[in-house]
This record gives sequence, structure tokens and C-alpha cells, in this order.
Amino acid sequence: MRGMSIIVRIIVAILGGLVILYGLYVTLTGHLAPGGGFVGGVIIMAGITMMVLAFGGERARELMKEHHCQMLEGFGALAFVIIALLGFFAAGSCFFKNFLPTGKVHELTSGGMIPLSNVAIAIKVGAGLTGIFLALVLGCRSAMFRKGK
Amino acid sequence: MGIAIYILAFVFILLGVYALIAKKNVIRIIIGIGILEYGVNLLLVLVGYRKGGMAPILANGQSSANLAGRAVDPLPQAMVLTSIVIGLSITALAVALAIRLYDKYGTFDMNDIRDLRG
Amino acid sequence: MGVELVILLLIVFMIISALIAVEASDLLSAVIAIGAAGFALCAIDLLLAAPDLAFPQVLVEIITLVILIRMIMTRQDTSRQTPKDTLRTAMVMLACGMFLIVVFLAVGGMNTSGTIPSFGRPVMGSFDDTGVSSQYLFRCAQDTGAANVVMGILLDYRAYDTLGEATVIVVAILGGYAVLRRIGRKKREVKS
Amino acid sequence: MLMETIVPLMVIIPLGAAFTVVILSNLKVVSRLARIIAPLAIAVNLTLSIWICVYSYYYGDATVWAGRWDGIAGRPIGIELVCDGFARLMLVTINLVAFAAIIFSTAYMERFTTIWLYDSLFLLMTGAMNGVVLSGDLFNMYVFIEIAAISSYGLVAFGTEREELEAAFKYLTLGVIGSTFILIGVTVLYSLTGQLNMTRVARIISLRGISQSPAVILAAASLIGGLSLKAAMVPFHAWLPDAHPSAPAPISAMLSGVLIKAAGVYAVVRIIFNVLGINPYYANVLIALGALSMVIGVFLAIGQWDFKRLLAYHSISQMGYVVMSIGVAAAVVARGGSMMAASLCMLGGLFHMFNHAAFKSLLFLSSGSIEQATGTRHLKKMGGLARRMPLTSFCCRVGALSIAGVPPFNGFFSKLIIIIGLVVAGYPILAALAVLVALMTLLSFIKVQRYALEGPVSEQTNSVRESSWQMGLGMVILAVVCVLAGLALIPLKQYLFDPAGNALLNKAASMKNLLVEAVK
Repeated sequence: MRGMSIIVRIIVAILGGLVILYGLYVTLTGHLAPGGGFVGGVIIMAGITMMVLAFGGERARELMKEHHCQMLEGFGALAFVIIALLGFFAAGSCFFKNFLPTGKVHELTSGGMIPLSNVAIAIKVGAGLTGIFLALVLGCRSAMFRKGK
Repeated sequence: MGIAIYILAFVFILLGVYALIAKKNVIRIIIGIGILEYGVNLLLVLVGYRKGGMAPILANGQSSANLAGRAVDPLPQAMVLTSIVIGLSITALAVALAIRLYDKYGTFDMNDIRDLRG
Repeated sequence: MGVELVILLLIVFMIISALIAVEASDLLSAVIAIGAAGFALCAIDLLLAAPDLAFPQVLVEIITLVILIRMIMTRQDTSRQTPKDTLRTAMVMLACGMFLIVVFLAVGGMNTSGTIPSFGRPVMGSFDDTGVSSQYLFRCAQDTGAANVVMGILLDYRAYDTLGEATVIVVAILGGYAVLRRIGRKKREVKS
Repeated sequence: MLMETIVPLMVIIPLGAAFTVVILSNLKVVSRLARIIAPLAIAVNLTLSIWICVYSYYYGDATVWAGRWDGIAGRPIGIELVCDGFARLMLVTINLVAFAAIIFSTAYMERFTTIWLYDSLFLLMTGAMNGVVLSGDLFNMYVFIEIAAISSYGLVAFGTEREELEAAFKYLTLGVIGSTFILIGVTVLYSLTGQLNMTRVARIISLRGISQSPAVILAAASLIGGLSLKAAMVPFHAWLPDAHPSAPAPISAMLSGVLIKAAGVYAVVRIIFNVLGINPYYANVLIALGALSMVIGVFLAIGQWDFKRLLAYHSISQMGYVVMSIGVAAAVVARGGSMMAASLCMLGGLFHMFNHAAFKSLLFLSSGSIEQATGTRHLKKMGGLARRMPLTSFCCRVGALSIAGVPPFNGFFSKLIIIIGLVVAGYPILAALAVLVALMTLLSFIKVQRYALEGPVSEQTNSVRESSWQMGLGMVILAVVCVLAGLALIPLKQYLFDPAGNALLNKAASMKNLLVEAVK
């Protein structure tokens, strides 16, 4: 898959960064406004995919190997499990115990472990969907088959 | 009016079931999966709606008691979020299977994709 | 009354889109029609005070559309119109009809007792035995510190569900990788 | 306190291990290490499940509130994990079969590529099934059923050959319909009661006396229909004979051995007994589904020549026994019959469920061993394997004798208990049917013995050798279980089946009392 024209590339280079930034914002403010980890992860993935489509698949595949996506995905999921397990060591020991101070409502630091969980989910969703989306849409793997057939 | 809304939501779901059972095209089956997901999500959102309700987000300076008196039911919304994710996952897996089926059989037609008998 | 009418019309629109998606002869228009239904669902989410849902719904919608359109554009559809399996279709129709009759009774069509509460009046409970939601609304800010009650439920009260949800994505993506593997078996086996 | 830590670990350990496998396998340095994580995690899980059984026997059932949201003044708001007798029975079954299957697959899966994907999907499926049986919350149960189902779609297609992809796609299509109807049922129950916790939903339904109102019937129809589809009961069985044989052999063992039980039969029984409350209609539906599956499954099986397909059809038939017997128990309780007959039927059903997990997994594993050695699944192309593969043939024979109901193997005892229970409960026609189906099962497996293990050595089987020791170990574990479960019925009954049966029957009876009081 080849990249697109220079105009598109420049616009996407600017916009892609903004989209990813917006994804981070949505992830971090999930406990205050609509959004959250899943939405943030999907937006980040959309930003990355936009850049991949504009700059072409080969360049992207040099930068992002599939196993990087898989590792990040596993890491995000494991982080969520670890957050769950940390509850065992807290005061009211039970898994998924919200052990952090809940802070003041409407502040970024409120919500105890909710923002942390959101970040973990965003990492996992962003990495996982980027990997599978590139595999499905660009046909990174299956394109090879059709040549063979 | 409320009864009609619920029944139409169920009709929408049954359209998805019809697409899955009666249609023989892989893409159309994936579309049917999408219809089913939308239908169930629609039903859940409808169930949680309170007339004239506000979104279950505490505004600055609002008291919790006030929110509890006015907001729509938040639990179905949490369930729909989970259900949306499950729907996306199933669709992704179905598309992956469809791509590989096309690689192997060269068609999207389930009438031609039948090596298994019985 | 106003909201209900709009929602009713939107659902009718969704049904028509779904019908087009199921029956249209061209696959591309079918995919676009199902996209239209998805966006109507987003509008319904917004009308029903659920911005938390409209957001992911629209994103998921776009992803699905991109994947499906890409899949159709790059591959030749050779499927043919086959004679309809009338017996099977008739049986499905019959089952659907019976199901709809039960639905009609269950949503209060004949106004018997023990029906689903009418539209716009969910069982949220206050301090009696039924309904758990008003407790969430009351206590969320104090218990979890989250202003967004949906997120409070999702990641604190019912975080165990969200672990499942997170796992579903991992499972589907790993399954997708497994299915897309170029070679599944190391050597060709003798086929029976 | 101790149980509050251990019970969630049954779900968390496999999930965490699966994610660790994903990370480690992609690091070049330690990717070999990743192979031992899966067997290790399942072994820990098996140990914990047995420990939970023994501990709970002496100290009673445990309930755990995720995040400790057990609410104020007895109004819970979180998710409950219930570890009662029925859940414990399923935990032991799942982890036992999973342990044998993962040991088997350490050698069997060598011929596939990217085995770490298999390992992590296997762990996720096992963890999800543990989650299903431990869950005391309707929506949570749905989520875990979905995880188990989605991972099984991926695993069925793991070989990525033509038949496997086709079977996986059909399985996915029907599975999605099933899950949709489960979610519709959950939605309707939520809209009625405003609760998701099973105990609370059951309480509200009985107190308001709406257990036969149209809305509850809609929920029941959706839930029973959707879950029967997952359990492959007869009108909904079309996917099973394609999906189960197409998977790799250890996965066939897991799907037939435990998945259709955990995500199908367990869930439907749990919902009917502990949520909706038993009444004669639901009981009759269960009996009809069970009897139909039992008879039609065995008729479809008897003409099969593909070994794994034959086993898959027998799964439908044997699960029919289980569902029918539990349905009869429900019918007896619903019409206020003798508790003795009900508990006898319940014991038979649960014992047969355990036994079926053991012998069907054993048979699928040995079919995998035979397929790997000979390269075929067709019975007529085998022959004389008894001399070439003594261990596999021995294990295959143990499994076949168990499923056919020959004494002193476990299948004989469970079928005998079911038949006696049916007669005592006043269903002699069903008992006669059960005997007939048992005879036909016996015939069908005599055919397997005759063509696969005995007879002249064909050219295809001439040069085969016994499989590796890991595969042998996996089969031997299950064969030992098959023999021991028949002989050690009394202690097993005391520690496993009686708590399980009581958990179902007592809760159902107490709900009925609640209803009687509410009517007064």
C-alpha cells in the first residue's frame, strides 16, 4: 500500500498528533466526562491508523512490528489484572478494592484507581486494535496468500 | 407509544436473526451480527431511560440527591458499554474468519463453502 | 411526547436501513445501510441522555465500516442468487412471530400484571428492596470520587465485569491473529 | 477471609497467566519460558479447586463481593462470586479436564505454528469457564460466557484449514444468536427487578409472585433458548458436529468435555433452579430437550464413520441424559413429590455430567493420539491399533467402556442411578428410553473397537508408533479418573455431588416457600 500525496501527508501529520492527544485527554478525564479507556484507546488507534494510511504501509511496518503491538496489549491487560490484585494488599483486602484515596470530586486526581484502570485499558485497546486493524485492513498477512494462490 | 417502541426494537433484533439464518453470504452474515448487536444495545438503552432524565454525570455544584432524582438509569449504560466492546470483538473475529475463508475458497458464498457434510 | 415520537421515527429508520442492508443486491450499499442504522442508534443514545454510549458507538461504527468496505472493495464477490429455502425461512418466520407475541404480552400489550415497566419509567428504586441504580447515583461521588457515574460503575462497583470486557478484546484479537496466521500446520498431513 | 482471597484467584490466575504468556512469548530472550506457564497455571488452579472443595465441605459455602461492595443494610450493589456446591463440582471438573488437556497438548500441539497463541487462548477459555461457574451475577455470567465462546471460536479455527475455518464461522454465527438471546433475557429480568444479582432477582420474582407473568416467560424463553444453543440441545445442535471435530484434539476435549457444560447446561440449570424458580413448565421443557437430545443424538451418531464426528454426536446424546435427569428432579420438586426421588435424579444427572467430562475428554484425546499417528480419522482406514499403540488403545478402551455403561466403570453407575431415579420419580417410559439409548451407545462403541483397535493391520497403520509420553500422561490421568470415579462413588458423593445437589434443591425449595408465604 503506497502513501498519499504530500498535501495529505502534511495535514495528517498535524492532525494525527492532535487526534492522539485528544485520545489521551479522553482517557484521563474518563471519570469526569463521557469517555474513558476504551474510547480513548480507539481514538488513539484511529490517529495512528490515519497516519499509516497517509504515509503508506511499508514505512509503518518498519516502525511498528506486530509483536510490539501484541506485547503492549498484553502489558495493558496485565496492568489491569495487577490493579485488581493490589486490592488484596489494601486495608479492606479484597480484589478490585478501590484502595487509593478518592480525592475531591471533579478534580483530575479523584476516583482512586479509576484513572489508572482507564490508562491500562487505553494502552491495551489502542495497541490491540492497531495491530488487528492493520492486519485486517492492509492485509499485511493475507495479501501474501492471494499472490500464492 | 412506549409499547410500540419496545416492539419495534424487538423487530429490529429479529431482522438480525433472520439475516444470520436465512442469508448465505459471509458479508451479509457479518452485517446480521452488527444488526443483532445494535438491537440489543438499543433495547438496553431504552430500558434505562427515564422520562425527561439527564445524563448520569454529576455537574459541578450539583448534589448527589438531586442527581438521583433526575438522572437516567446508569447501570444499563454500563452494560451497553461492555456489550459494544463484545460486539466489536466478535465482528473483528468474524471479519478475520471471512478474509481467510475468501483466501481458501475464493468466494463469500456459503453455498460454495461447504466441505463439511451433515 | 416529543422525544418518544422522535425515537419511534429513528427506530423505524433503523429498521428500514436494516431491511435494505439485509436485502440489497449490492454488498456495498448493504454495508452503507447498516452504517446508517448505526448512526441512528448514536442519535438515539444522545436523545436518551447517554453520551457515554454515543461516543464509543460512533467510533466502533466507523471502524466496522472501514474494515467492511475495504474488504468488499479488494475482493470480488461471486455469490449468486440461489433459490430460497422456503421451508427454513417459513419456520424462522413462525418462530419470530411467536416470539413477538410473547414480547407483545410482556411489554404490556394486553395490560396483564407483571409486565416490563412502561417506557420512561425504569425500576431504579429508592430505598426499598427493588432497584440498585439509585444507590449508585446517590453514593457514587462519595464512594468512588468519580463524577461520571457510568464510569464509576464500570471501573469500581462492577470492575470485575470490566476485567471480563478487557479480556474479551484480548481474546478476539488473539483469535484474529490465530486465524490470520499464514501457515497453521507445520507439515502437510495425510487427509482422510 | 482465606476463601475471599482464593476464590477470585480461580479466575485471576488463568487470565493473568494468559497475558503473561502474550508478553513473554514476544520477548526473544525468554520465549521458551512461556511454554511452561500454561501447564503451571492450570496445575495451580486444579490444586486450588480441590482445596476449595475440601475446605468448603468443613467450613461451608463462601460468597465473595468483588471490591467488597456488599452494600449497606443488606442491599448489595457489587458483583457477587458464589462458591456453593454446584460451583465447586464444576470447578473441579473444568480444571481436571483442562489439566489433562494441557499436558496432552504440550506434545500434540508441536505440529502447529505459533503455539503461544494456543496457550493463551486455552488459558483464557479455562479462566472464563471458572468465571462462569463462580459468578452470582447475571450480566457477569453473560460476559464470561462470551469470553469462553469467543476463545473457542478462535481455537476451533486454529489449524486454519478449509474445514476448520468453515466450522468456526458456522459456530460463530449460531453462537452470536445464542449470546444475543441470553443478553435479551438478562435485560428483561433487569428491567423487571432493577437488579442483576441472582439471589436478589430470584427473591424479588418470588416476593412479587410474578414467576408466571408474560415478562418473566419472555426472559425465560430467551435465556433457555440461548443457553440451550450453547449447550447444543437438540433443536439447536447444528453447530456442534462441525465445530467439535474440527478443533485440535485437546480443544475438542475441552469443548465437549466442559464448555458445553459450563456455558450451557450449568448456566441453564443455575438460572432455572436459582433465579426463575422451578415450576412444571420449565421442568417439562428441560425434560423434552433432554429426551430429544438423548435419542436423536445417538441415532445420528450410529451411522458415523469419522471417529471425532461420532464422538461429537455422542456428546449431544450424553448431555441429553444429564439435562433430562435434572429436569425430572425439577419436575418432582415442582409438584411437591418426594425429596428422595428428586435428589436421586439430581445425583444421577450431576454424576453423569462429571463422568461425561472425564470419558468424553479421554476419548477425544485418544482420537487425537490416533489421528496424529495414523493421519486419518476414518474408522475403516484404521485397524489393528491395539498392537501398535498399546497405551492409547488401552485408554481408548477405558473411555469406550465407560461411555457405553459397562460395569465397573463410572458411566455404568451414573446411568444406573439415572434410570433408577427415573423409575422412582414415576417416569418409566423415559427410563426405558434411557436403557435403549444406552444399548445403542454400546453398539456404536463396539463398532469403534472392532474397526479401529482390532482387526487386521491396514497399510496406513502398519508403521505407526506409540505417541509421546506427555500425550500418554494426559490420557492416563483421565483413564484413572474414569476407573476411580466408579469405585469411589461414596466419598465423591459425600464431598462433591451431595453439596452440589443440595445447593440446587435447597435454594429452589426455599424460593418456593417464599412464594407460598407471599401468596398468603
